[in-house]
Amino acid sequence: MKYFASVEGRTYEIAIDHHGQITVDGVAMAADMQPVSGRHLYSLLLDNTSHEVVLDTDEEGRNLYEVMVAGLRYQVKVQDERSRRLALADRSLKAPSGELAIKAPIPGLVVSVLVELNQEVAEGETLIILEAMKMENELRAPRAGAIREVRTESGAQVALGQVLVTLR
Amino acid sequence: MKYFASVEGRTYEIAIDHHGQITVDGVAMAADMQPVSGRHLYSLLLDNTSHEVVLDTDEEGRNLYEVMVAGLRYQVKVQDERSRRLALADRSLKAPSGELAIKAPIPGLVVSVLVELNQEVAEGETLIILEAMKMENELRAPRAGAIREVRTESGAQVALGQVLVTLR
Amino acid sequence: MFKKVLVANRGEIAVRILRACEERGLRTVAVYSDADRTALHVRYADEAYRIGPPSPKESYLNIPAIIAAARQAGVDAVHPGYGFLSENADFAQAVLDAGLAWVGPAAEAIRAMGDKVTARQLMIAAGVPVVPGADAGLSDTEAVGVAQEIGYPVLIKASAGGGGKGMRQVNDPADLPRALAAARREAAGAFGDDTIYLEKVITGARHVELQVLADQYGNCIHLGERECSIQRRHQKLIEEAPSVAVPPELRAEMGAIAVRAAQAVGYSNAGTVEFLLDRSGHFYFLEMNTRLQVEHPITEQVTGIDLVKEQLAIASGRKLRWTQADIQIKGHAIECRISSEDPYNSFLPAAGRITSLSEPTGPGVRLESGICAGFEVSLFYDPLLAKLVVWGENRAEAILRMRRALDEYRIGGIHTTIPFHQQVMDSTRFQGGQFDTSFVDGPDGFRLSAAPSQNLTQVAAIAAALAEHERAQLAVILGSPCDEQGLRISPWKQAGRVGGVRSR
Amino acid sequence: MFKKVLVANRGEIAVRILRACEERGLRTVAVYSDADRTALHVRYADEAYRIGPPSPKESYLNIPAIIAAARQAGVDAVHPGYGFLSENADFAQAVLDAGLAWVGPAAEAIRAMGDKVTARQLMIAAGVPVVPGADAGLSDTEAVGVAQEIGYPVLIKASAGGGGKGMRQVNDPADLPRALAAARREAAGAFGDDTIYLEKVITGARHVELQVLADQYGNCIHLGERECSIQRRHQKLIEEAPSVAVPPELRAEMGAIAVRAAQAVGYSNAGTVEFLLDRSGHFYFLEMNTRLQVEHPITEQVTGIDLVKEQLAIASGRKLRWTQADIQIKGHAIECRISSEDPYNSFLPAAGRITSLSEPTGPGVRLESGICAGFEVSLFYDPLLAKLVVWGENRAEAILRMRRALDEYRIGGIHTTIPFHQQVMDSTRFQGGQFDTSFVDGPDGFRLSAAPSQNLTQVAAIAAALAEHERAQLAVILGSPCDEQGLRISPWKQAGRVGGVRSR
Repeated sequence: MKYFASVEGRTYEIAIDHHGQITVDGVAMAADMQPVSGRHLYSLLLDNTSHEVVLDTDEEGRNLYEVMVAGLRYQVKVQDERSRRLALADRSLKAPSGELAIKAPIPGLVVSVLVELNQEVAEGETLIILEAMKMENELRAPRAGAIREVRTESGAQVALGQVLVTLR
Repeated sequence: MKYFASVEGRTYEIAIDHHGQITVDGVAMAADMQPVSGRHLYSLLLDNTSHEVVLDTDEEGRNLYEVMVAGLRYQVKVQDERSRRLALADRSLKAPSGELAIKAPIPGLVVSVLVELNQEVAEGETLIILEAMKMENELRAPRAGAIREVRTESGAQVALGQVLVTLR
Repeated sequence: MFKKVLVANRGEIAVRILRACEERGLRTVAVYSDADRTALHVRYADEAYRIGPPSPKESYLNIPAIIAAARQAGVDAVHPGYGFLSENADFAQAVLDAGLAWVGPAAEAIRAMGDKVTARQLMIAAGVPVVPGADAGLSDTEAVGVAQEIGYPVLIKASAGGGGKGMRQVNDPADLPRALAAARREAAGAFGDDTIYLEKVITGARHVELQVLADQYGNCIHLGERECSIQRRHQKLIEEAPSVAVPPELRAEMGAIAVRAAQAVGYSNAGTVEFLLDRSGHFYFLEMNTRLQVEHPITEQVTGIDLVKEQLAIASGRKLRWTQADIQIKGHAIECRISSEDPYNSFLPAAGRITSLSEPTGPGVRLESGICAGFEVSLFYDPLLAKLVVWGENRAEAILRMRRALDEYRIGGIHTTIPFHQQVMDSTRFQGGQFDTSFVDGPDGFRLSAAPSQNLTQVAAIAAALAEHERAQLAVILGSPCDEQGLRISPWKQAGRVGGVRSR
Repeated sequence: MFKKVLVANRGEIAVRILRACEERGLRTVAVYSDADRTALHVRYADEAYRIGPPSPKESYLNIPAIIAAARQAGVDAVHPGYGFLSENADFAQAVLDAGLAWVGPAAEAIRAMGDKVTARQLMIAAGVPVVPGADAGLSDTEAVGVAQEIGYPVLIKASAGGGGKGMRQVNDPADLPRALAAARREAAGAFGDDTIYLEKVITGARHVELQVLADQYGNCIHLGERECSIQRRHQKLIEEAPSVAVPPELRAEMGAIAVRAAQAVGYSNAGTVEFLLDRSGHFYFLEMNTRLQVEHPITEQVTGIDLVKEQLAIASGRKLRWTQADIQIKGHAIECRISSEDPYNSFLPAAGRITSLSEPTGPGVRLESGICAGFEVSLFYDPLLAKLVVWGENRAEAILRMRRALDEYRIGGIHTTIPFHQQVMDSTRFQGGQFDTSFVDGPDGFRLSAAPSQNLTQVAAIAAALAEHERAQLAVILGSPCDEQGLRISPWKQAGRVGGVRSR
């Protein structure tokens, strides 16, 4: 079975058979992953190198894994051949929209909205000040763009994941 | 719902309603038991007194609980009214047999059998020497009696729970 | 000594205090909000009393509910921990009025040091050096004038402040109005008082604080310093004792001043006098914390003195068991604050359930934790989950040991600051001791590495692919799982069996 | 210093050694049997190599497999831990022959001390006092004569002995033949050598041992004593340092003799000289353990010296960093051996899966553990699961702290010796320091209380009734659960929800 695992902008092609042997981008390796306690902690031996791995999946099960190795955290998207073909085909049909939603990373109170409709913003510019845990947190633009929508206002209580502003 | 919980030779009559109120031998108490991590560790508040309890049930689910409180371990048998009536009725039908089986408490090798058929033994007398973990363990008579059966022999490998000798 | 003590707090510090009580043979009483029913401190205590819903105002800040629990439980003393009501003079007074002992200084000392403006004035009178700045609360207009006078950069501080809340550094006069407004908002929200004052920013300064212990009979000693310069937005992240910047003579000098500061307010019990230490060895009083400090364990590790037990002894009327000459500093200790914040995402607080937990142990490692597997971390409370403390023969051993202990620490299900601490321990600036309070926040400040090792991304990719493979295999074998439990657990068990073929 | 070290062991001691290597910046290699694929030491190491099936003979005692792993991994040193091959001179030689460093003494020193009869002879020659007894292996007939000569009670010992195996005390001449046979059987089984000898039983003696450290250049010091009198069938259960029975002058005297004993066999690295100390202050050499000892952490806690790091330094050719005058004993340390044995049932070894685990932490607590939640404890290996070690300012604080830490320790799913330790900490004889090696085994020996508090039986009854109630309720609600997972887990989750009604 062949999988494509994408992490930090790189995609690894990983073939797995049933006997602990895998190939990664064509290179053979012995792999043995065993659960340790409950469902999240694993011991992974790769050619005798020992790794402890904490694995979480997103609730919706969309083949998206959060993997913690050596204290570092990675988002890994895994596709098999079929789903990869589908995804590639899908992408080629749609024009890239380029729209980006700025969501509340934590529930809290909007202290102020520093941007308005159609305003041009630079990467890193502060868009919203959100108070949570009694501290003010600045939400910044992840890239340059223009404000397409402002969906909140000063004084609003917002929930985790709620869209506050969209960029185009 | 009423339960009879027997532990260390004492039986408590415990009535439980749905609102955290119980009575123990007629005395009312506030009881709140909450699981802490997974299925075995519980926090139990009884009238504001805090207990940490480790609960295990036997595999066969015969209402037998092993309860660890403050480092001490108790076997508790719980019956509801119906099963208690059945058990009492059952007991009144059978004559107490008085037979007692000495089982291997650990898998191991029988080094020697120190008793023979019909031999009278005193409480605490060594019956069998069982080697396990490279140490010799002496299995003693839990009460006085006569040897009814010898079901093993010197040099035998025995499994956990295997009956070695019975007393009458 | 007391017989029964109520701990008016939660989390790791409640557990820490309960342990000290337990080791002194005292009966212990916890209080809890509905969010904490199965928290460690509730399970740990001999008795536990519910004091309200999760919101702090209705529970851990709810003075009548806590006093009522203390009365019901029949305790003879209350320990407030840190945070919450620990520096609330009204609470201290309410405890005393209920006929109970207060494990802390007198209400007057709390009040005097609690108002930062009053404290500055008292310290100046006592001959304790303070940071140049305003000696009274300021209006916005006054603030502009004072800032001009002492010179930029300036620091806006809340008079009722603590924990970095309501603080803002201003480098440019143009930014002052907005910063004043933000600081006042935060101060009003956190303390119900928007009085602010200004201090000059001492560039390149370290945060060095002195632990003091004073009994009720005027005896007062210091237990050496803690270096707390690794901060982010005035919140401490890493502390160590002793400080590499404090030679023995300076320790004696700062210690003597710290004792003088404590005595100026008739202090008793444990307290901390915070200073800024500049590059030329001058130091300036910042504030005094009239309570146990989060980072108190590092002082315990290098002195061998259990501060909480000493607090209990002092509060029960015992005399100090030590003179200054008895205090010896041995080895080096470091503390990392492990909190539920995402260091990859501006340290935003994270909430969620702890799905798995492996805690570091072994030689020289001390963990002060408030969590366990299965615990739900909520946004109601401070994100501090645990404090990882190590002792080493010297600073180098302590750093290596901390690195080892951090590597062992696995908290699943929630984002934590562990990766931040790992990278700080690896940084040559930290290892060299070459840092000040701008280490994290400064323009050349420490940044979490965005370029992780290629090897590790490959490991992550393989782990995820193996997990996905087993999940897919299992779907084929089992059809649709029968319930949520089955769905979440079984595939991984299966993964184990299949993956295990090779070695069995 | 080395670059990469293989640890030829498992369990808590493998983890302990891996940690020391990690803190010295060395790459680490673990070996494992099939029973230990997910054990802590495998996960902890940088690399891990399978060496065979669960049976020790085929894995952890399998010299060729371990040497092969060392070669494949390219290590430059091997640390044997304790037990298994740690006192096997052939293994030490095989390591050296493979061109690797051996973290331990020379093979000759292991051989000399390994044969207890040879060791006695060497010690007598070096002027070290020994227990009266036979100075050579004995036939059964000779043994009868020697026993008569030295006088009953006598102790039968295996010449190749260790860990209490093959030892038998005989009080009555009539019991000698059977005891000889049993001891020979056990010795043959454990060591492949049934040579035995006899020693007089020193009544009322304490087991006191001295830790020594020696480099490869003839420098040798001692790090004070450990008191290990709390034993059962010659297996240590609880150790402490320092011993209440050893005043400073006696420590110096015993230390000097221990150093002499080590030097008599050209010892280098860490080692332990065991003595019996009688009531009048006379002491007698028992044996020397030519390896790291299980109970080494208590010495580390009171001296501040990391023995494993010193072992590595010595093995790599470094000189001792200390002279005898540098060694200071501070405070008091106690270790409880937590093993999978049932103290309510003759300490029979128990096997099974660890279903839940909460480990003690906090001030003064050090845990050396080889287990984690979900781990399967097998009967293949020593039942030692973990060592709980505490440090206190004095013995009283250490005992109170140990009691506190034991109370916090929850191991679910398997029987452990925790209840035994709790009751010993509560016993006035232990607290008073009034004990000798007969504390557990003697006719008036310590017995686990069979009369637990009525209050606790009631709590147990209530807990079980509540659990049964929720299980019954759930059966009504859900019908038959859908799979084994659901059956085992869901009822308890439900129990939580229902039981939680009151406080939510």
